[in-house]
Order: sequence, then C-alpha cells, then structure tokens
Amino acid sequence: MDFSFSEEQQMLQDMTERFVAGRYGFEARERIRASAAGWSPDLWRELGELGLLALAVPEADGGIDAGPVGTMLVARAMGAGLLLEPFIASAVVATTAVARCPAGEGRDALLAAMLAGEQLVVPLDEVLPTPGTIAATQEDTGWRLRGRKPVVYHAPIADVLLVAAHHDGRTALFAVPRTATGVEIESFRTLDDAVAGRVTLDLVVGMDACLSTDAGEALGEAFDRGLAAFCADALGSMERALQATLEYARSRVQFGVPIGRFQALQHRLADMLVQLEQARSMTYLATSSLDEADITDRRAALSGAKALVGQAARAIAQESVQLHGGMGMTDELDVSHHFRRLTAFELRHGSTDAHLRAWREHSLGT
Amino acid sequence: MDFSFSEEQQMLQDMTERFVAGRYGFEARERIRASAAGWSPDLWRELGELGLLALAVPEADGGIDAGPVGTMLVARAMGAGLLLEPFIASAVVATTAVARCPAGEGRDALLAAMLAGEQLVVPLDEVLPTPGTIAATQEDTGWRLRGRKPVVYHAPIADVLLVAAHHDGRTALFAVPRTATGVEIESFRTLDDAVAGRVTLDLVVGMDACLSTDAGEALGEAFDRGLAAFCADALGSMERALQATLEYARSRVQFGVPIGRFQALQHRLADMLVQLEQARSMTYLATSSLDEADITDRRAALSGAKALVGQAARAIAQESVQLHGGMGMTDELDVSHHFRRLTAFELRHGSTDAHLRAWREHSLGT
Amino acid sequence: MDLSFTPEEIQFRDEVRAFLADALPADIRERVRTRDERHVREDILAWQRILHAKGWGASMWPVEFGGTGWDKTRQYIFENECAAADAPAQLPFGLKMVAPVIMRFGSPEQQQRFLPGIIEGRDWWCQGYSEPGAGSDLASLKMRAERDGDHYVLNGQKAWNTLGQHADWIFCLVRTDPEAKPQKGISFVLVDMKSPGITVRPTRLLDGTCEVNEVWFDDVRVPVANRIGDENAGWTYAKYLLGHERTNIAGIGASRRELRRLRDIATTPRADGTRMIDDPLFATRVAQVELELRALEVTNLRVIFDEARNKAPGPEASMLKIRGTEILQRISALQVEAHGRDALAYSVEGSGSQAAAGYMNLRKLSIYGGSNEIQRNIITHLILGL
Amino acid sequence: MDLSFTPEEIQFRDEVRAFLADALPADIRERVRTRDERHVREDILAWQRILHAKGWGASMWPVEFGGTGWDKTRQYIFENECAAADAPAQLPFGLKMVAPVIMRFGSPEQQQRFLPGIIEGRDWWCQGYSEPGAGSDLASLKMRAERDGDHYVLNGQKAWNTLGQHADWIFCLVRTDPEAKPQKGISFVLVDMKSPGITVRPTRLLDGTCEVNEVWFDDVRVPVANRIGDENAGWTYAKYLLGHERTNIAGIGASRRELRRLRDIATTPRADGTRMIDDPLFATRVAQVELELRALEVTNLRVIFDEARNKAPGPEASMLKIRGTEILQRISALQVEAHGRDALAYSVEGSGSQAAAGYMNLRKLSIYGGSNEIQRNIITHLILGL
Repeated sequence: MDFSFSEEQQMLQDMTERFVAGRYGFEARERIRASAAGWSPDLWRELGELGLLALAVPEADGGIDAGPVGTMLVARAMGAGLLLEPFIASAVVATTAVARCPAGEGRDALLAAMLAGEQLVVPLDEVLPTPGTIAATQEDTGWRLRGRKPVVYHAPIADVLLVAAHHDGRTALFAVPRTATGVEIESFRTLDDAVAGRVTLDLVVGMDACLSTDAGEALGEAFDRGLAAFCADALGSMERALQATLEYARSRVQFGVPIGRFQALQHRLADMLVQLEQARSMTYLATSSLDEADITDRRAALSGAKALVGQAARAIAQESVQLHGGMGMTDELDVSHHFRRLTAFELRHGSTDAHLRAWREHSLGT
Repeated sequence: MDFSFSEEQQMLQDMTERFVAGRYGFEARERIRASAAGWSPDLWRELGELGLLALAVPEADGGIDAGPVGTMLVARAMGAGLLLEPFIASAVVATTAVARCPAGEGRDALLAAMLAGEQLVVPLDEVLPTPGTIAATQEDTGWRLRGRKPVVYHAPIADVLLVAAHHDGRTALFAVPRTATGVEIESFRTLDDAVAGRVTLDLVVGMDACLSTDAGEALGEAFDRGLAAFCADALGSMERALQATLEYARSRVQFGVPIGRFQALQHRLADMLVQLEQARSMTYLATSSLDEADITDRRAALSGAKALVGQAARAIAQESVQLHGGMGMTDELDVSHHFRRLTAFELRHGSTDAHLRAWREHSLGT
Repeated sequence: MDLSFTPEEIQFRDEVRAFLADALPADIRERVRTRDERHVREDILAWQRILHAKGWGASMWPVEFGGTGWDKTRQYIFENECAAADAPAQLPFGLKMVAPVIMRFGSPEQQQRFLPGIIEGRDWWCQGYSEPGAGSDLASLKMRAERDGDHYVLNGQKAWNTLGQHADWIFCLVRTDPEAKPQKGISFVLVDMKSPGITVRPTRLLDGTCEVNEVWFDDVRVPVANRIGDENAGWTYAKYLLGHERTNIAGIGASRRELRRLRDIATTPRADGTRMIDDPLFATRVAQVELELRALEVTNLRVIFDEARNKAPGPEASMLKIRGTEILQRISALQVEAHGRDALAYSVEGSGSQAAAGYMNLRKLSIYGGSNEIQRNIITHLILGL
Repeated sequence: MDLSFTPEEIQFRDEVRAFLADALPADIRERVRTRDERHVREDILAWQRILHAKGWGASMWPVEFGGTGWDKTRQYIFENECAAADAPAQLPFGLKMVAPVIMRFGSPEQQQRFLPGIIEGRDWWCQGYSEPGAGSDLASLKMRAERDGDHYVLNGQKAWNTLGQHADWIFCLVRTDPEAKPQKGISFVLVDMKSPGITVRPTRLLDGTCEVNEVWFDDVRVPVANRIGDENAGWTYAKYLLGHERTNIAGIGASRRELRRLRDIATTPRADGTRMIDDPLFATRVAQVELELRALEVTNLRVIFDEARNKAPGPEASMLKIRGTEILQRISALQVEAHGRDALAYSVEGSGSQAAAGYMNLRKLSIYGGSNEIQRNIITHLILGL
C-alpha cells in the first residue's frame, strides 16, 4: 500500500500545473473561450511538445507510457485549470484505441501525428456504442459508414474522427477525415464551453481507413482509461471549487464577520471536504483498477467511481455556488466555470445513474 | 378553503389533551409500560366514557360521528401523549369496519360493546391482506379459518379479533373471540412498547361469527381511516419531539452558551420545522381525502401522506435524538420514546417505500 | 377544516383560465415557454397592459389604487394560473416592491405620479438595494446621498440589479447620514434611470445570460421630492418592502409548469425507444418531488389562511421560500437528467439546452430574495425563538 | 501509488483469518452475532486472554510493553478482520485509552502495576471523563478531588460511563484546582472501582439495554500515587488520550460485517416468495452504501499511510468518524427496512428484532467519541482553517 507518487509522476503533475498557471490563467482562458475556434491549437501543439499527448502510448510506439497514475495527475491538473482542449478525448481515449490496433502504415503514421499534436483525432463515442448507431458495410471500393451522433465533443475542430461502427456483430474502427465528403457536422458549444457537434456520416471510406475490424477490446480499454482520467479531471475541478469557496468564505464579510465564521456554513464546508476526499479515493481506486486483469472487477471500480464522483460533483458544484451567493452566479469567478464543468461531468461518459446501476449489478447481481 | 376547526372538533382535541395531561404523564406512562399487561384497561374504559371510542361510528349506531377531522385531532393528541392503548386499531379501524357490516344482532351487540369500552376488538391487519394469508372455508357447522399473522398489534389483550379471510375471491369478516380454541397467540412487545402477538388460527367458528361475507369495501374504508389517523398520531409525536428538542437546545449549555445558539444546529432545527409542517399538510390532505368519493384519488392522497410523513418521521426522530446528544440515547426523556414510536410508524400500515410506490403509480402511471 | 376552494373560487379560477387562453398572445407565450428573452421588456409590458385593460393589472393592490382588491386566495389562484399558462411573470419591482411602499408611506403626489405608470405597463422599475458589500447584510450599504439644495447627489454602486437594463426608474436605499448607526442613516429615494451620471453595466451569469447589472452612480442628482417619507427613516420602509416581496414566494405555479414539462420530457420515447419514466429510480425521484410539491401547495394555503386572519405576512413565508426554491431547483435538475447528453448541446435551440439553461439559471432561487440561509435564520429567530 | 496490500500483508491477513477461524470460540462468536450481551464481561475478557496467549493482546502497543509492535496497516487489517469475524470488540478503555497515557506519562511503577492487567485480560477499565454538564464541552467538568494527606477525596458524578458496571478500574478527570481556568485545574487519576463511596447506576437506553452508567463518587479516597503525571496537568493527558481513542474510528470491519448481514436478509425470500433485493429502489440504496463504504476503505488507508509518514494521528480521523458512523447507521436502518414488519417484534429473539435493536443502539455512533458536530468543528478549524 503506497499513496505516494513516483518522481516521474510528480514531474508530470508539476509540469502540467506550471502549464496551467502560465498559459491558462482566467483571462487567457476567457480569450480562448471567446474565440471563434473555442480552443487553442497553439497550446495544443505546446502540450504535444511537452509530451503530454503521448502519455497513454507505449514507448515502443513513441509514447512515454506514463501509466494510469501519470495520466490521472495530468488530467486532474487540467480539470483544475478548466482546460478547453480535448486532452482526454484525444490524448487518452483516441491514442489508447489507435495504439491497440494492429500495427500498419496507416495506424503508425496516424499515431505519430497524434503524439506530435499535428493531427487532432477525436472519437465519436465516450462509451462503447450501442450496436447499430453507426453501421459499417463492406463494399467493393471500401467501407460504407452510415449513422448519426447527436453530441460529439470537439468534433468540429478534429482533423480525424475515430468512428466505431458495427458490422457482422463486431465493432470495427475507422479513421475518417473530418472534411471528407459525407461527413456533416453541425457545430455548437456545450454547457461547459467546449466546441462540439452533431455528426452525420454517410460516406464510403477506403480500405485503409479501417484501423481494425475487431476493435471492441481496444475501444473498451480506451474508454476505461478515458473514464478514469475523466474522474481525475472532475477531482481537480472539485478541489478548485472547494478551495475558491474557502477563500471566499474567509474574505467575504457580512454582519461584521467573514462568512466562514458562521457555523452553519462551516459544517457544510466540512461535508464538502468529506465528499471530496471520498471522490478522491474512488478516483484512485478507478485508476488502480486499470491495471486489474479481471475486466468485471475493473468495470465495477470504474462505474462505482463515476457514480460517486458524479454525486460529489453535483453536491460540491451546487454548494460552491450557493456559498458564493450572488457572486457564484456570475461568470466572473472560476467557481461558475467549475460548476458547469462538473454539471457536464454527470452527463458524459455514461450518466451517474447508468454507472450506479452497473455498480449495483456487479455488487448485488440484481 | 378553511383551516380552522369547528367548536366540536376543538372540544374533542381539548378533551384528549386534558386526558393525556392528567392521566398520561411520563411517570404514569412508565407504570403502564412496565406493567405485565402493558396497557391500562381502566384508562381504556375512561376513553369509552369520554366517547372517544365512538368517534368513527355514525350516530345511528350510537356513535358520535366526529368525522375525519375530529378523529385526526384526537389521534394527534394521543400520538403526542405516546398512548399505549389501541385507539386507532380498535376505535378507528375496527369500529369503522364493523359499523359498515350489515346490521344484525351479532354486529349490533358487538358494536355497542366496543363503543362502551367493554369489548376490545382488534383487527389482524393494518392494510388489505394479500389473498390467501387467512383462508375461510364454509363447513356444515360454520366457517373454518386457517392462517397466520406474524405481527398483530394488541392481539394478546383483545377480547375479539377481527379476522379478514378470503373465500371464493371475496373477503369475509369474522369476529373471533381471542380465547377460542384454535386461536394461538405468542405474545411479545413491539419496538415502540406495545403488546403484540404472533397469531395462528385453525378453528371453526359459528355462522354468526361472520359479520359479512363481502367486506372488502368496508375494510378498505376502515384501513383508509386508520391510515389517516395513524399519520395524525405520528404528527403529534413529531411535534412533541421537535418541541422537546427545542427546549433542550434552549437549556443545555456547552462552551458557555445554550447549544441552541450554535447556527449549525439552528439550521437543522429550521429544516426539521419545515419537514414537520410539510407532514402536517399531507396529514390534513389525507384526512380531507376520506370524504373524497373517487377512491383512486383518495388512496393516492393517503399513500402520499404515509410516504412523506414517514420520511419526516425518520428525519425528525433521528435529528431529535442527535441534538439531545447522550440524553437522547436514554429512555429517561420523552424523546427516545417518540423515536421508537416514529420508527414503528415507518413499518406499520404499509411501509414508506410501498406507499411511495403507490403514489408514484398513481401520479406517473409507471 | 376544508382544503377545497369554494365554488366561487373555482369559478374565479376557471375565469382566469379562460382569460389566459383567450388573451395571452401566442408569441409571448411561446417565448416564455422557450426562455427566449430577446423581447423581454416588450413582452412583460404588453402583458401588463393586457391585464390592466381587463382590470387585473395589480392583483395585490387595493381597489382605491386601481388594484383588484382580491383576497389572498384569489391572488394565489391568479398568480399560479398565470405561471402555469406560461404568461410572463409580472415585474415585481414596481408592483410588489416599490408600490406598497409608495401606497403606505408616499405622499398623495407621489402616489398619483408613480402608481399609474406601474399598473398601466408604462414604467419599468428596478431595485437599488444590494451593493457589492451589502447582500445578506443589507444595512451595511454604502451609497452616499448628499443634500445639495432641493436635490440629493448620489454616488456609489448598486449590484444584483435584476433587468435594470430595461428600467425607467430605480428605487434606491442610500446613506444620508454616514455618522449614524448602520440602520439609522438610510433614506429611500426614487431615481429616474435617464438621470445623467447613471451607468448600467450588465453582469454575465453562470448560464451565459445578462439578467442582472451593476448600476454606477456618479454625481446623480435626484430631487428631494423623490424621497419617500422621512430622511434617515428608510430602513423602516425597506423592511416593509421586503415583507411584501415575499408574496407568492413558494412559486407553486412555476413548479407545476416545470413538473409538467419534466413529465413531457420523461414520457417521450428516446432514440432507442425507451422512456426515462420507465426507469424506476428516475420515476421515483419525479414522484418524490411531486409529492413534496403537493404538500407545499397545502402548506402555502395554510399560510395564506393564517395571514388572512392575522393580517401581516409572517415568518412562515420563509418556509415557503426554502422548500419552494428547493423543489423548483430539483425539478430543473431532473429535467437535465431526463434529457441526458442532449442537455450538453447548450448553444443549440432545443429543449435539452433549455433544461440546462433553466438548471443553471435557477441556482439563483436559493440565493436571491433573502438567501435560504437567511430564511433559516429568520425561522430560527422568529418561529423557533432560539 | 499502489492500493493493494503487499504480499506480506496479505499473508498476515490470511494468518489472522486462520487464527480467528480456529481460536474464536463458537459460543462467543454466536453471542456477538446475535447481540447477546448477557455474558459480555466474560466473553470480552476470555477473548482478550486468547489473544494475549497468541501474543496479539495489544495490536496497537509497542513491543516493550508486550504489544505486537505492528504498523498501522497491520493494526487496521487485524481489527477489521476481527470485527468481520464477529469477534468481540476488545475493550478500548484500557487498551486504547488509558494505556497510551500510562505508557507516555505514567511512572515505571504505574506501568508495571496497570499495563499487564489490561493486556492479560484481568482488569476491566472504564472511562470517567464525561459529566452530565460536560459532554462535548469536556473542560467544564466539575468533579472535585481534594487533597487529604496521601489521598485525594473525590466527590461528584460521572456520566456516559460505558460498561462500567463490569469495571475493576476507572480513569477519571477530576478538578484539583477549582480556582484555575477550566483547563488548568484538572488532574488525571486512576480509581479502583471497589473503593468505598462509588455507586454505579445504570442508565436505560433507547434500545432498552443498560450499556452506560452514572457513577457517583461520595468521599472516595484515592491514593495520590494513582495520579498520572503532574497535578493540574491532566488536560494535557486527556487530550493525548482523545487522540489515541480515534484509531480504527472508521469501523470498516463492523460495516462490512453488517453489510454482509444486510445482504443475507435482503436475499432471503420472504413469506410471499419475493426478495427485498429485487426491489430496484432498495437494491440501489444497498449498492449506494456499499459504494460509499468502498470509498471509505480507501480513504482510511490513505489516512493510515499519511499517519505512518507524519507519525501523529491528524484531524483527518474526523472525516473517518463522520462518514464511518453515517455508513454504519445507514446499513442498520436498511436492515430494519429489509425485515419490514418483522422488525417490530422487539422482545422476540430473532433477526428482525436484532436489526431494530442495532438500529436504535447505533444512534449513539454519531453522538459519542466526540459527536459528529464536534468532528465537523475539528475539520473546520484544523483542516479548513476557518
């Protein structure tokens, strides 16, 4: 039992925190958020230069293989910094999925471009898709892909979409250029200020676009890693929301004293801390579970984490805004942005209820 | 819209409160509780003399027909006074059921004896029984009754058990002397200090023991009235638990001030009050619903009330004990007795969950 | 005890419903339904004029000032029917806040000058109570008003000014005696928003909208004649106003409307053919909040009944505020859950994004109008006597 | 970061399990399982002797005093395995409370005299901290101790004395200087329960049991040699004791055991053939509490890990106390729900009544050992810095 972090892991965390502090202050983020693109390709390349886009990839493939814990620490720092860039979608989920596809010219080149921050590759999904949402049928010249996804984070800014499509009871994985004819994306912003899109596919891609005809396991692995990182992102966000609320409670004076002196608020802050620490524990457990061979146990830990972190996210988001009073309702402080990120957390990568049900089924068999 | 009480209703309430204050102080109740019988037949007769056992019976049958509101006020005062006597079981449920059976010599005599407090008649059930729990089969000389009820409040002290039994798809109602051969009662105390028993029936009763061969509606009406009164009983108990907690908070000094000055406790007391008032509203609604012709709407109001009052009962019981600190854990103050009465409330007359489900099905159809 | 409305009240309710079906313009109703605030000033004032033409412009005013003279029960029925029908909420700042103060403490001239504009839907009022440092602790407000002949000269800043960007008038609490104890040196003045020196700066909120403003006062001259009552006695008027602000504080009509919407969402089959309402966990949460709302309706009627007999709105309104806002916030959270991922698509017009907007916007309910923490303090002190 | 136990720790856990399966007498185990307290003194002392014979009498003591010298992780494993196996809880008043004080502040004579009786299962200790007026606010205690030659003469009353009816010794906080400020005039003394003038009066509790007592002192003479450390310095020792009381405060083992019991109840078909666990609402509540318990296990290990590095138990133990007691209380409430009406049959021996007894008895968890309100104050001040 050891809850310390290795020197390498600590370095990754420090590096990410320095990046956030230097590049992603409140004003800088506001500029990115207000920009037409809604993200910063420059900072993305910088993340690539720092090696942070190669975390989840084995060294043999040019990655730095930081392992689940390294990824957790980076994701947590990015959640704390409210990053708008598609770190988890691209540098955790997509890289993991692609790296686990059979080696080959297309796959190797794509992976190299991803690690360098030259190609932004984004998956259509956040959980294993229900069979049939996107259908793949083999034709003479390639594969026909047809289907629709209503909410795909980062789709409008991607270079390549990673499409999981069903054929003959299996899940195949395709790399589809976003600008290909037959790819339609209706672009919008999400409630947590990300760029996203409604994606409709109706096109034929070449044989070489198919990274794997049987990618179910690779995708499962990718989504598992994405889910653990996503919990870490929320953890970072909750930490900052609580910290901001504590600072506000210390400085905001009403009735002649800082509001942090009112016992009713103190006890609510204490409960927030307990929830935060419980969420941290489940995030650690989820992260550890990625090295767990038994896939049922792993999925249980991940689902339990998503459910419990989701509950904590809602409670901490709501209480943080409430204890900020009117100031919590404005978008002039970090806290409202954390509120939105944490609200989105509950809706993404499978809902709190869906994961609680999965945990229940694993735990009780009913 | 009128939330005032008539003079007659007010008189009933005052009378019951006087009875409780005069006869049912903490010490007096402790003596009754510690007695072998576990209730006071003398006080029961006194309730009969006061007319309180005739509340739910039409004037034509010698009752005083106080209506749902009168019964509510009496039951509330009895809950506040932690009465151990079987008021609701006998003077609400049993009298209502018997009064609605076809007139006849047996039924009329039984009813008269009940109203006078001479015969204690107690139903085996608190909700409409599942078909088959007690089976009735007609034989040459009478009816054979067979079955078992694991927890029957007041059974060991009853003169007559009111047995609902199924035959040919209908529910018949029987008056069975407790001491009849074939009636076995294993006696025990309940968690809220009532006398109760596990009842096993295997006997043949005479034809005249059957009060009605089709008593489903009469029983439904009786249980509905019992449920509303039961909510009122809990309301009285919650009122006293909160009041006791407020008095304790005003007088108990820690760290140099009364603990009622600590804001964290104040806000919890405020929330208890809100829950109490919501429970009061649902109790009023349930009581009013008894005059509602549409049985579906009535049952919805009753189930909603039982569920919400049950939730309030748990919260107020737990918080009352908690805010009393160690003193709340002793049986030397009222509060622990209210805790037990309110704990039993959730388990009787259909559980909180069962009624919440019934409310949901009525409200959402799913 | 009788929980039902009288036959006359039921007839009145039906009359209100018929009127709403007939007189509420479809486009306004649609914009309210979809949270489309682009024409909010026009819509609210147009609706106020329609109500006024019917004689229903001020349900809570006495007849002598052009109000309906309705009792509390009819006011309750009227407001909740309007909310349930997606009518725009009447602007409270004129009708429910400054008007009662003008009626009670204003001079006859002030009453003649200001009240008609409110009820007739001509003047848009906003509030100038809160300041950045004076929210829950209102008496610590700092905005100065110095006497200069027949005028006061106002300097300072007001915050949390709701919809002031559309306002013609603002009522302000100002400090006329900086030496006095906090609650003693305050006066209550009415200020023309067109006065030179006023700057309105919108505050962007959590949900991306601009519903509140900062209002800056830089040597703004206000005639002394626009002062209500006595100088330095404003705290009395302020408290009177806050008492009247709390009518219909439970928001039953709004919650009923949103609950109906929630049920619509939850019973609509999703892409895969399933319905949220068939998930027993979700359905139970919906049923639970509906149950609490049902209880609150009765609680609200009880408070109305008691107020009618005791005349003054009591601290019980704090219970209605706490539970009413909790319920509406929970309904809005359930709407988001019912939409699931669709609620993420925020800048897309559609019910999913509306649900998310509602959820975020309604966090304000437990903060404004006396935060729920302040309401618990009121209950503690005035009801529980601790 | 590695959440798993080392191979050595897993081997140790298996060794503990094997020992428990082998050495815990079946009748004692059964009485613990059924909450049968009729032989509680004999059972606890017998188990203490068995543990001592194995060399495991004091898992938290250093080797020099006969303890195991185990690190925090092994202590955690040991205590939770014991609880999960229905072993009697070792009496904390001697082992975890007074013993650390005697080891740290007692004289060598006191150590030789008192520690062996504790570890060898001969002496039953109880606590004399709380008084009727001094619960959370311990420093306001009033019991007097006046010096008379080589003795103190004790007069006053202690309350919330757990299982003192079986005790051989009691450690008391007494006021030796009534003039001093509350925390300054307190001394820490060890009192033979057989001393003339001591009256133990059981307090009947919520669940009908008599688990705590009032202890009255009427001119009780205590040798000055039984005082720990310096006169009037008792507050220091008292706080040291309270810090050590908080080991294994999360009660993971007990919660695991009760959760297992809950699952047994809920998966047993009822009279009508249905099972509680098939009700999705109920099953979700069970799964929810199991999830929170899983998280708390990890939180507990994190605290142990940090303590091992920082040496002193920190305020984080307050989080474990709050959440640990909430979880166990919720499990016990779910047990009652799972039994339904059967839980009403209180004086009947059977699992239904045991569940009800457990539910009522365990309300104490959030009250004693520093109420959960006090724990929140500790978090506020020592972790959040407010």
